[in-house]
Amino acid sequence: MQAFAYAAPETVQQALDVLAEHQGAGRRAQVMAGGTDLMVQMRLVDGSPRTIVDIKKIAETNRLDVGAKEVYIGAAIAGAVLSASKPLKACFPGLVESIDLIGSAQIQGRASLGGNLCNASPAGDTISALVANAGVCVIASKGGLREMSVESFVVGVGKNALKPGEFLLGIKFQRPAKGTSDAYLRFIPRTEMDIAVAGAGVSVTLDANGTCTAARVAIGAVAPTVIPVPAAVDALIGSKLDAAALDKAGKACSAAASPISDKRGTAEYRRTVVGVLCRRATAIAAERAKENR
Amino acid sequence: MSEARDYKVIGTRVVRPDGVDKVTGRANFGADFSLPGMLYGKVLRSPHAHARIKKIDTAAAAKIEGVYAIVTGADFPKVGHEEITGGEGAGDFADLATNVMARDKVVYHGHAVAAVAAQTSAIADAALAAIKIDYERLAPVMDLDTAMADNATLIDERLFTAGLPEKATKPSNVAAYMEFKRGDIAQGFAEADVVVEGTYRTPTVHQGYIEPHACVASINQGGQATIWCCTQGHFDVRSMTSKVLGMNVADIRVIPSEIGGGFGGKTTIYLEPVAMVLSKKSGRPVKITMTRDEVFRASGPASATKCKIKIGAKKDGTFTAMSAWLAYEAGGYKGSSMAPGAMCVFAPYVVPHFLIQGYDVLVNKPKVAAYRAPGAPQSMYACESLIDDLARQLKIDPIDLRLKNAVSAGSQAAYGPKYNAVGFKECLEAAKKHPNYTKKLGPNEGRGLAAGFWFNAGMQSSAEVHINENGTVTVVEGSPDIGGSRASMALMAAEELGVPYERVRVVVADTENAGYNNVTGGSRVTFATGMAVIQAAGDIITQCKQRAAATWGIEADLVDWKDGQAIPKPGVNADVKPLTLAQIAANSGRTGGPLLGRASLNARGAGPGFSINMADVRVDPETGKVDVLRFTAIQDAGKAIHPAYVEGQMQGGAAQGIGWALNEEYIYDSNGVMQNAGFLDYRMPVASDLPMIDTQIIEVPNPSHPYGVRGVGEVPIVAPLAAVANAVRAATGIRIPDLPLSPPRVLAALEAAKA
Amino acid sequence: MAKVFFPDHLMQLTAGVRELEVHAESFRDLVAKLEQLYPGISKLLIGKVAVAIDGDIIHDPFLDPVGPDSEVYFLHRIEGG
Amino acid sequence: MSKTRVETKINGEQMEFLCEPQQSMLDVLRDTLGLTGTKEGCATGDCGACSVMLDGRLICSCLMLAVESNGRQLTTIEGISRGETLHPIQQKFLQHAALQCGICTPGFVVAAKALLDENPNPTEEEIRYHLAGNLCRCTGYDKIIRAVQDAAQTLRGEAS
Repeated sequence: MQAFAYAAPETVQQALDVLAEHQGAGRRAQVMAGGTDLMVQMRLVDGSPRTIVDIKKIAETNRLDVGAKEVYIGAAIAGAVLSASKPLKACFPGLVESIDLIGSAQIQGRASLGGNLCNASPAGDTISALVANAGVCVIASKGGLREMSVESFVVGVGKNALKPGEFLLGIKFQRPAKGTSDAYLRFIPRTEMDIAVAGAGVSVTLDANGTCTAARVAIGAVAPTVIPVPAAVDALIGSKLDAAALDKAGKACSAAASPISDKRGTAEYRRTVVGVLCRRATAIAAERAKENR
Repeated sequence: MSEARDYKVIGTRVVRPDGVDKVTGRANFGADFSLPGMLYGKVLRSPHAHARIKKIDTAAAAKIEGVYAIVTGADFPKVGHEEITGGEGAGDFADLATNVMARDKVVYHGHAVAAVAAQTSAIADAALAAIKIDYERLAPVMDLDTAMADNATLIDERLFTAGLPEKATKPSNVAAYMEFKRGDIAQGFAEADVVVEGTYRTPTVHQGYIEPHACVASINQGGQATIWCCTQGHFDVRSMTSKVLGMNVADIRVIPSEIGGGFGGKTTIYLEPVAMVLSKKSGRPVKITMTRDEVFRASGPASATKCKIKIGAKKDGTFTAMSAWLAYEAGGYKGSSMAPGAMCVFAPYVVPHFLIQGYDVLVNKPKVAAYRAPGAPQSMYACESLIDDLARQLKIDPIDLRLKNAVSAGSQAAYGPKYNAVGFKECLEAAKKHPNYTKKLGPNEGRGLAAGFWFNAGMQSSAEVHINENGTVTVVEGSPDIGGSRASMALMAAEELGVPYERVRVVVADTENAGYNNVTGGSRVTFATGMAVIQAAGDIITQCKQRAAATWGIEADLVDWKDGQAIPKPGVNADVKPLTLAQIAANSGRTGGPLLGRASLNARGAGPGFSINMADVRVDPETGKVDVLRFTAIQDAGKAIHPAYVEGQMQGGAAQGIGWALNEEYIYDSNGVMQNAGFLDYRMPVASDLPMIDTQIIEVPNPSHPYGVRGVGEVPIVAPLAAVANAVRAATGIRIPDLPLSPPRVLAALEAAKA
Repeated sequence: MAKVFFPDHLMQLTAGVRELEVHAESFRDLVAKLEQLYPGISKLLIGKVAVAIDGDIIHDPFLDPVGPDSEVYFLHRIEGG
Repeated sequence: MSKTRVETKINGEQMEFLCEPQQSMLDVLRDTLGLTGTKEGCATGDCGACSVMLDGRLICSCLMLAVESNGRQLTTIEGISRGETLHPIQQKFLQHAALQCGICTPGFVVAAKALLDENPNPTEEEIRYHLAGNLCRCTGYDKIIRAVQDAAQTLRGEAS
């Protein structure tokens, strides 16, 4: 019987080696960053033995780089560190909000962007914001690094596109163009500590006249995965993001949603509220985009 | 009640004597205790809501290295039917025994079916996983309507409804019926100008104490046992455990730890007999702690209810008649708090004609336990909501409508006796004058108001007051301190004896070191145990007067006690200097031995407590989310011994009531499996959900207590439910009768109203 | 004579009588008198119910004094949380 | 199961313990090291009773593996006061009656310290959101918030 073990590799190669060794031996290895989801899953859902591969000691998973062209966020950086980064907040205020919304100050001390993404919950707050900002996953693989978009990375409820032996190193983005900004809103019954009942991430680009020239909209907790909503984007592009356009985008989100009813809300409720969130988030993103011109 | 007196320390905001240990982590709570050689116990719980146990196979588990004992229902003695006479809804010892460990049947998801003791908790987990149980699943009965239906699946085939006018002829899930009436209900409604009615539902909710149940039990080969546990009543743990295990009470010592919240939920037993049997079988001490998931699934929540209320009133607001039909879920065994719910529902009002009908109903949920003013929040939520609607219909201010019908000294309570001095009108008048009652509201905002009531309890308490050789004071009592009661006891002892508060220390002693005390519950500790402390201090004063008289060579009745010293009465021609408590204590060996004061009592005359709460809310019309902007709690405490802890009770009760109103509920799937057995999805208010909670303590002294104390702990949870619901009604224009007012429910109501 | 009031659930034993006047010195005495009137009722009173004597609720009454003008109400026992 | 040896500094004291790889920091603090001031309310990161600081950052010790503490520094409730003196947060909790049963208090004290270390002058709203991960069922939070405000004032050197 396999026992629990713990490994804390310090390089990407060491981590890949540990994963490969387990794969070869038919033993289970699981990557951990902040552990705030994993520890709960091990306690409540599946407590079976495995080797925990802690990737927090690897430099590449801890690197935060807000460059002139590109932004890179290491997969294992704790939320509290990201929220404290002014340059990151200036680029992606909505994305940072989506991270900051996850759990308490205590959770923020550990929970990572990479973990939230790999966990692939339909309600994962950062995922909508990542999709809205066209995040690209940087994956460490035996053959080197490979990249894929966040929307193709999340493939189902709790399922990501990592192949055995791979792990997520970080996420990169194009630095937003002038006149671009983002926002993320979620709905929860309390003010804190809940899982999103619905969420909406929006990024918009405004030209000098205030016309929307580009947009991305993604919604969460209303389908098995976070989904982009092209119809909402169509409603926004070319408009001045007036009430009518926002309303249309909101309705598109409601129409795109295919939610379930569960302990956190009814399907009907989620469908309605995701439209409201899209509308409100777009308005916030638009305000920010104006300031960013 | 003595003349109004000038208190020296009563009413001051002193630091509690046990405070430092609690802010530094030194205080030992239930799970903090360990013994050498101790094993870890774990309980296997039913995955089904309703099933017959066909077979339990523990063979594989027993083979695991490090497993020392496995127990099932077969290891527990059969316990005969006997009513638990503690208070409302306490039930039956036979049910208590099978609730602790199921025998032939499981009646809720989470019901204990087996337990193991092992060297480590990981081994115990592995052993639980290796126990195989065959269940025959039965249809789960998950709500009142299903349970009360004619052809309902029966949870207990031998249960016949008690209390019916005519003896029940066939078994039923309705365990008991109760009726309270006065006057002629038909005539009362006929006299009314306006009749309003409504049906209201409240969900199953949990007390939500942060400390899970925990205990260590150790029994020796001679059958003598010690239990360390977190409980509201260690004497009750002793008596219940002795009944469930058929043990001699004197062979069980229960040592209470500090207790991390209870609110009524720790007035019964779950783990203690299980740990005891495991300890007996293994020959080792055994510790069991519940996980949070177990606390939700397997300890006693508060009843879900369905309440129908009808009120008749004159145009001027005078109530002519009221009726209430109240059904309370008891869980898998009989014994909900329906009776107090029925007794409280109209308690604040003068009602010439009324009829109250109550039903105690079995469902496949955990057996309910007391939760702060047990039964009152549910029925009074219904009544106070309907009164709000009536006020709106009559166009009368909701405070004026209540004032018009409010009880005062001499009014006959709906539950029977005439009230002595009570402070309900004083609360209403204070509310009317309160600046928060007239603060301006914005769009989508509304203000709601409601009344609360609880009897408060007396019951048995005892206390000892020991005077140490330097005149300092040790109070020994047996009421677990759940919210600062050591401070209140020390204040009362200091006040009586006339010594500084800092010279008094209070010990909550175990069952072998303190006299008997009923539970810490019913808001009785400051009232009843406090009364015992006051009397024990009085005993000391009597003795000190005798010692002083002997020292001075005069008669004892010529000695007074003032400001902590014995003095000769005015006019007594004694050429003596006053003797302080310290001096008398220092010389006690020469005057008759150590100074030890004692008192035992069955406290009578607990003072009924009333409250008025006001809530201001904002409702997001697009999401249905309700934010509480302002909350005001006004309550008659009789006399606040430690005002900060009285305010704390009011604020804490408000927060629990707000949670009950807005988001808290047990959510089950169609199989009766609880879906939200954790703090993540059982949504109790967090710090950012609440505003500051404004308090105003009213002091209408209870004539039956030396200081006028009423008891304050229960009342605060009663009014918030309707106060919040009435505020939502004011903000939206819509009455949503079912709690919780969660965003999906509110939004659905808003949309339905639009359509 | 003390006035005694029965709650609904005891009126089956009192043949529908809701209130009556009894001369009694104490609760024990009162119950003894009631037992003479309504055989069997004491089993349901001693150790089973609470009582309010002149508005003071007593959880487990027995020796408690009853005055000549006292009002006595039998109640369900209430403990609380 | 083989145990791992871990060296860590807890409340300034170098410590060494053996643990199983899957054991949480909370379990080791309480069961192995006897530091029972850190409480377990849920073991899922939802109540904050197990709050500790790891290298100065607030975390839930129930959501951290004990092996991760190797070479790190932990501060638990036992390390908040030094010697004879209570920390001002602890003093203010007592003065304001900011605890009733006291089970959540260690977590609140640690969380409040983490807040005031970073933000000496938080608004009421900032305090409420920072402490949202600490559940208290007794107080309704009112007196806790006031105690933290008052402690902040004291720590800033202002008279309260």
